Amino acid sequence: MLHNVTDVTVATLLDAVAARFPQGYRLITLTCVDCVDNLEVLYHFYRNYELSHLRLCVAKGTVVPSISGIYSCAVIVENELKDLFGLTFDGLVLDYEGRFMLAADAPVAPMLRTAPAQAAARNGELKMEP
Amino acid sequence: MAFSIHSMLAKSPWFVHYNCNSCNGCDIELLACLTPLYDLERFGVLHVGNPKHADILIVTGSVNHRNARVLKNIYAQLPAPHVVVALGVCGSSGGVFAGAYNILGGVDKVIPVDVFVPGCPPRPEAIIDGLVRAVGILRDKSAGAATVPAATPTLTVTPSPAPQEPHVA
Amino acid sequence: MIGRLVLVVLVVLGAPLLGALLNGADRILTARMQGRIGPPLLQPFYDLLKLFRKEPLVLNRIQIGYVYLHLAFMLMTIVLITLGQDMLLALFTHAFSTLSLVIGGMSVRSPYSRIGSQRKIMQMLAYEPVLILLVVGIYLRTGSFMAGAVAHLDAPLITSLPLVFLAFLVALEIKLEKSPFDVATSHHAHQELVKGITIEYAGPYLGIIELTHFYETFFLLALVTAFFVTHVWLGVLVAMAVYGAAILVDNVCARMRTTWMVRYMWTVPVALAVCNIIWLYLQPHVGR
Amino acid sequence: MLTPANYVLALIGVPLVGGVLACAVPWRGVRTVVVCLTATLTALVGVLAVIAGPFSITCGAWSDPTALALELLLIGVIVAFAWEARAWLIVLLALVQLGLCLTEQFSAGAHLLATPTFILDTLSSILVIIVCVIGALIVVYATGYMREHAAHAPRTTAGDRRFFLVLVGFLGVMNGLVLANNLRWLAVFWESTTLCSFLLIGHEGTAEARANALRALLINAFGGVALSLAALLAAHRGGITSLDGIMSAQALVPMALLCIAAMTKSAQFPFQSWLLGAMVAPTPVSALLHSATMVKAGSYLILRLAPAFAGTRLLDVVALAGGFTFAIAAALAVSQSNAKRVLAYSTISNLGLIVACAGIATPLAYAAAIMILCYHAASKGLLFLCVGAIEQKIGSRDIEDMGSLLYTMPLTTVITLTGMLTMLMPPFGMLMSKLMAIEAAIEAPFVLLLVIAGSALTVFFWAKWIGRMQTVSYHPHYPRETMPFSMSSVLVVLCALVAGGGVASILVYRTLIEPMALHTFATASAHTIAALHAAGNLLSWPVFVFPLLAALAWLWTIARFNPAHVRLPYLAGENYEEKELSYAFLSIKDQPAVAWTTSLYFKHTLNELRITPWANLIAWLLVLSLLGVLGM
Amino acid sequence: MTTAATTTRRTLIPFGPQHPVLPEPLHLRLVLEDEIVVNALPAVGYIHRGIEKLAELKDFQQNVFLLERICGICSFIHSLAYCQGIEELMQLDVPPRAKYLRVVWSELNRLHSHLLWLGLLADSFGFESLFMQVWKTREKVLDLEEATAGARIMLSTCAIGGVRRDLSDEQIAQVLHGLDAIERDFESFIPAVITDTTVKHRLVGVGVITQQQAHELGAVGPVARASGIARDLRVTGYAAYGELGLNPVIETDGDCYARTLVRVRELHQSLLLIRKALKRLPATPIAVPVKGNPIGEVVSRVEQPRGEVLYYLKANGTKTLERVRVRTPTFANIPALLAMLPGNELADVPVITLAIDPCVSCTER
Amino acid sequence: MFPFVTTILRALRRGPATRRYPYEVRPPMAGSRGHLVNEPDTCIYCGLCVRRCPAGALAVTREPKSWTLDPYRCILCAYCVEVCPKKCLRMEPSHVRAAS
Ligand code: NFV
Ligand code: SF4
Ligand code: SF4
Ligand code: SF4
Repeated sequence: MLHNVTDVTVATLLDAVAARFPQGYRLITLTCVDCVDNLEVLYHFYRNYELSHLRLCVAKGTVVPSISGIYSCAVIVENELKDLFGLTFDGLVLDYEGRFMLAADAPVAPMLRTAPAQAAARNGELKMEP
Repeated sequence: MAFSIHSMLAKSPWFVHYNCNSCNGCDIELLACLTPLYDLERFGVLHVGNPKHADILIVTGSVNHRNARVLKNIYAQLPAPHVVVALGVCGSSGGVFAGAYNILGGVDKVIPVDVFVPGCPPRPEAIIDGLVRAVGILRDKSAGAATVPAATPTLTVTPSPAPQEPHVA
Repeated sequence: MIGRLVLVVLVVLGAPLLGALLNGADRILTARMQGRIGPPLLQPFYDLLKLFRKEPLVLNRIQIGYVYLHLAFMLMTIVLITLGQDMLLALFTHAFSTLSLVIGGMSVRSPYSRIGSQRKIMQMLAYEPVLILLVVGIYLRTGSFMAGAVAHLDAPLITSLPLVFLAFLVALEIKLEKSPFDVATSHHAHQELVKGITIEYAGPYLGIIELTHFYETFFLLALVTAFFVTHVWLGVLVAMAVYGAAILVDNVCARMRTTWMVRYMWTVPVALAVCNIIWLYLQPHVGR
Repeated sequence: MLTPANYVLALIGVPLVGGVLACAVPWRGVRTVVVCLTATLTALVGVLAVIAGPFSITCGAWSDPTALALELLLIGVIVAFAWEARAWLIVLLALVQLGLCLTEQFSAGAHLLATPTFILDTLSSILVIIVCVIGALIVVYATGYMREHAAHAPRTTAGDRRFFLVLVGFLGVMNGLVLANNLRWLAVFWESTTLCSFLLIGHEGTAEARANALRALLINAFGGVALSLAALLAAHRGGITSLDGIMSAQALVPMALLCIAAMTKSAQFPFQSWLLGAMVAPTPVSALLHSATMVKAGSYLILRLAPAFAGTRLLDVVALAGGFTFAIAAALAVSQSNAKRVLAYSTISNLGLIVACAGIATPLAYAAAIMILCYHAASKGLLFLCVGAIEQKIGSRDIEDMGSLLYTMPLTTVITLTGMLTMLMPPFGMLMSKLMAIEAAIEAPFVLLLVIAGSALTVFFWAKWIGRMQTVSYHPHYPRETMPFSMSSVLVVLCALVAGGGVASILVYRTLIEPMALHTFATASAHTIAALHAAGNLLSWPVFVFPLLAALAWLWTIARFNPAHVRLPYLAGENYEEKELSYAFLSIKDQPAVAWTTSLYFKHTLNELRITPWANLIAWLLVLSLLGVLGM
Repeated sequence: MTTAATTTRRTLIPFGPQHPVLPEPLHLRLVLEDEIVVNALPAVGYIHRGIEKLAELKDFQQNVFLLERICGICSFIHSLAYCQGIEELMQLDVPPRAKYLRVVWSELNRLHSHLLWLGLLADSFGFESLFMQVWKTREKVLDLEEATAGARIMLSTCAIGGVRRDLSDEQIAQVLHGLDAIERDFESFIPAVITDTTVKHRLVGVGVITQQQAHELGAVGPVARASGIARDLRVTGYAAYGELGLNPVIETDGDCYARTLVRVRELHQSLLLIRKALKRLPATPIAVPVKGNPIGEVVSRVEQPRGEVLYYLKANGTKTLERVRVRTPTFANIPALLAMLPGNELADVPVITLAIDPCVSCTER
Repeated sequence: MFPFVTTILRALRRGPATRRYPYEVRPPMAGSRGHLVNEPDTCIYCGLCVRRCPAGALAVTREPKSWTLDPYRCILCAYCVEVCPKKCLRMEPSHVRAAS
């Protein structure tokens, strides 16, 4: 189970992250989970054999501040989330403009639950052929 | 076929490898074929870096939206006569990934394929078998023979006495 | 006159055969050193014939001319040497043969081709002094720039040019595109430049480049033999040994960087050759 | 039929008069006609004179005072220019020179040795031909070039009329320089070329142009002082007043000074900087003065004198200095991407090789030097003209901008390529002469090493440039190139000359240079003579069937070329096909980016600014050791 | 004298996606100046399949087979990470023998992955015969894998609740015997890697990142360890590592040579671990039955050959999971790679790239 | 300086390590997953394997009774073998040959 989870908001996110940087936390990654009504972004940190997480819950379409200014390595995962979840980050150090993981003709924000395949799977009629 | 110029193609098949959506399983088995234990160079096979020097294009993995265009580009740069080999079930049909949002399907969705090699990943022996087939097709193509696109036969089993189809070795 | 003509024809026809066999042997030996079986001995022939069967893909028309020149100047070099003509001229035609390939590789904007070409010039920059010093050394020994004069020596060149010989061996490693100097193009595909300078040549044009390489292999080993001219068979043996050693070095070295190559060549082998030449100058019977 | 004296007069006078005429007419069209006519006439006179030669003429008593007066006048003009520019150092040098001239005039007393005032022998014939034929061609080219140039020239420019006065007049002056045997006349023409160069470099009148012109003037004034000092000392030593006097008297000290003067004019290290600065001048000037003719004056002088001093320590140093210049200038040329600077360094480098060969002073070296002198003048002149044409078209002289030119200016590009190939491809003259230079340098081991290093580096920068020039994309469409007829015709003629003459190099050697060297070095040792003869055997014509066959095969291939075989380049699979962006690949964000490969320049290792001071230091040491003869 | 106008134009070339030194498609947009890298930007997505989404479509048992195909090199450890996560959610108690077997296979996996990498590295600097030698030895590892796991590429071996295969005593003996042979083989190439002049020339001082940089850029695995960060998840003691005990291998120079040394020393470490694990193999069942469906969220992390892999799993009590998130070590090392490249020569680009042991199919999933 | 020389020379001495496939076929290892076979007479065509197959490589029809495998889709995971109630599926060690 997940321990050490702190809830943050769009307003407090940057402060919380900025506080961790000098404490020697390493950013492992960001995880985005589609909770149907909103998106949940988890920031996984690590220090001295101890995980800690920030949980940011936002409505779909919210602009999330980018932490790439603090943890520069966040830039690639933020770009990925932008592609896969259609999440918009404000202040990305290097912005691939939604063309990081996905090509122009690939489905848009395919990881969102609204994707038809997901609905099909829920209803138990999973088809293997595209 | 004694000594003919067409058999030279069979004796010196150079291949270029492109990894489409492979999980690396197929790629490393292909690379393993070049190493001492399997040594493809015995058959004159060389691994070349660019399609312009190649006779055989070996594709591992299935095709996605982004690498489809790369695959087409590489294919367009192959000098004739050439043969395309799709390695692994990913290249044949998408394998376990079929149905994922970024998978268009097997290699034949984008370019014509001459040989499909099944397996996940195919063993080096299977790859060698595949190349032997490819070489034969190369010779035929050089001689101007018409070739048909490769098929991926299925195996059906019914209660005896119906016999098994002989596609599986 | 007729005799010379026959000789020329023999060399022009025979050199690529020998060169190809040498290349085949190289590939087998390399394979064995790596614990593999390797291709058949005739593999280079198969490769060559195959290449001539392939579609001649190019990027433009200009580059075609330069492969022809590449071969032509190589042939010219070999004929010049066969006829016992001026060695310096042969050296320059030889250099121009390489240069043709370079210019051909540069005539396309294709990045790997261009970078490969530039590295090839760097290679020339690296080995050319050694080759010129070699000719100078021979001159100091024979008193003539004519290759034919070597044949009339009473003692083999190696006795007076041992260090130049060593320097030449290093240059040979570059010319044969072997590690640690295979920076411009490589017989192994896994290079950062893919195939470098030859990348935009396909089919028959690549075949001509290969063919020229066969000539070149022959030519270089013939030069090695020339060091032992009074004992030709010894020379041939040494040439084979040198070739084997080159392959061995190829197999025990990583590829080095271009800049290192130039720095190295302009120091160690050039110094060796210069020492030898100075020594020759100090000999009473040579120089001025 | 014309007498020798008339020939000399015509050689000097025709261009001068033509120049004045060109200056006098206010209409551009008429001026063009005048200039072209003068050029034709000059070329004609030059050829006729050479056919009529060899000869020498001795002028009457009027000669010396006239020369002195002219020299004083020239010094006055120089002082005036320098004064105006507040270049006190130049004023000082000019005054020193003035002093030297007057001292010579009033101290040496009667000039006893009667020697010819002007000589047209084989060596000067060659230079006369270069000046009159190549010079004339360049002048004709200039008419077209300057029309275009005037449109873009800055407002400070001195105007066409002065330009053509100086440019056309220069031909006469240069003829005078190569014909003069009398030291005073030599000095007159020498100073005149300095002045011409100064005026032409400063043509555009920009701050940079003026500064560079002054630098040229300064360095050449220094050379002028050396020349005058040489004349003074020669006069003191038994009343020598002429070049052949110096030669027959083996006067080492004047010789050393003349060598220094020659090094300034030929822009040898450490005097090279003015020639690089001179590249601000309009390109025909660079072609004429700064590569084909004027800068050759220095090496010509050494070449003329050297045979008499063969084997002296002095010449050993000269050879070393030349070899050093050859190598270091070639190295610096590698680091340049500005086409004119590459050409400038290459010119310096080749002049260095001539000087080195002159210094080695064996028959073969002498022959090699003359070969280089001829072939370099032609090829380099052509290349400058090409660069000029290219620059006018694309507005850049950067080599890296010259890719894909085959698209826009096929004719010029082909000619440029031919010009560059003649610089380094067998069987063209440059390569053959470089080869002879190496064979000759065997006699001087240190020079040999420098020559070897220099040759390797030379190949580097030419190949780089050739490669860039002929880079073409794979959708060729060749438009017709528009260029003034005067320019294109000159390019074609000169190109034909260069290529034809280049291929015939061994013929030229056999019929012209070898006898000449033999004649000059009548007393040379047997083995050096043998080397000379051996070089004539360099080419066995039949072996050239191979390149010829290659060329034919190429034509054949192109004739039956199938456009379907043209494919996209290898761009790691990410080609982005669009006609205008032929080398584009899809990169990050799926956006096209154009693949671009800049050539290697080693801006860090071969940094011009870092290397030049050290090179200058070494070169100064060599120059100082030249002066060591003073102590002898 | 006018000063030479410096050309500001630079070389811009594509490196990949189809490139023979990169067995996998990765595109680098390289800006060079005289063959020195000024700037490098990556483009990925050539191998992105959408496995995270697909894992939400298949059931949690099938996912084992899907997720181990994220990568054919580190396949076993992928399934291990996933299985451990599900086991935590379902509170399954994995039998000790399974835990030990997991260590054995993990380390075999690491062995073959490191050898594979070493060969590719040798290839990247043109040392073909070294590549051949290393891969020849690697075949012995693959034989062991096939003999124990049923395929040369270890798939279908780990299961939720345990492992799918057991080792008989003969197999154990065979593995131990095989390990000896492998260790003997190391003698034939490891000295070359460590002491050869030309190899050192190509590796020492190339692609340096400091400890501080490595930490800030979030580097993991041998890349972090070569910069002096003791970051090895095996010391957290998952599977049977807690009982076997190990110290992370550390080097401090932070260059390609240090990364090589780390992996080379880990080869020996893996041998040691396998031997220890096989000796102590407890006699228990190899799996527990799985009943019901997982529920809850969990983060599961294990040490891959290339470093820490993180699985975030969210289950809702049905057969299908709500979210499967995989953060692979190469993904974490890419920022470090981009920091290493500038300032090095073009010839070093493949070497540096391979020195982080990139696995693009892991990165992109 | 060049420690690899010994390795190279040893390789030369020992001769090639190559397995000369296809001329000499190494017997596949026992327990290796080469390809899937079904005992048609034991199979009850229940379709359990089809539902569990992660790659969707199987199809079963009850009327007429048939079991179809797409070898170009099967990832050889043997999960079907594990779940089959009749144990009529098994993995054979030899590999499937290429089709063209
Ligand atoms: N080790 C590893 Fe993986 C994982 N997870 C990763 O980058 O190899 Ni394909
Ligand atoms: S077929 Fe299997 S091994 Fe090959 S790429 Fe696909 S998943 Fe990987
Ligand atoms: S699960 Fe077994 S019995 Fe049922 S259909 Fe499949 S193979 Fe036949
Ligand atoms: S082995 Fe796996 S993939 Fe193949 S049929 Fe059985 S369950 Fe499906």
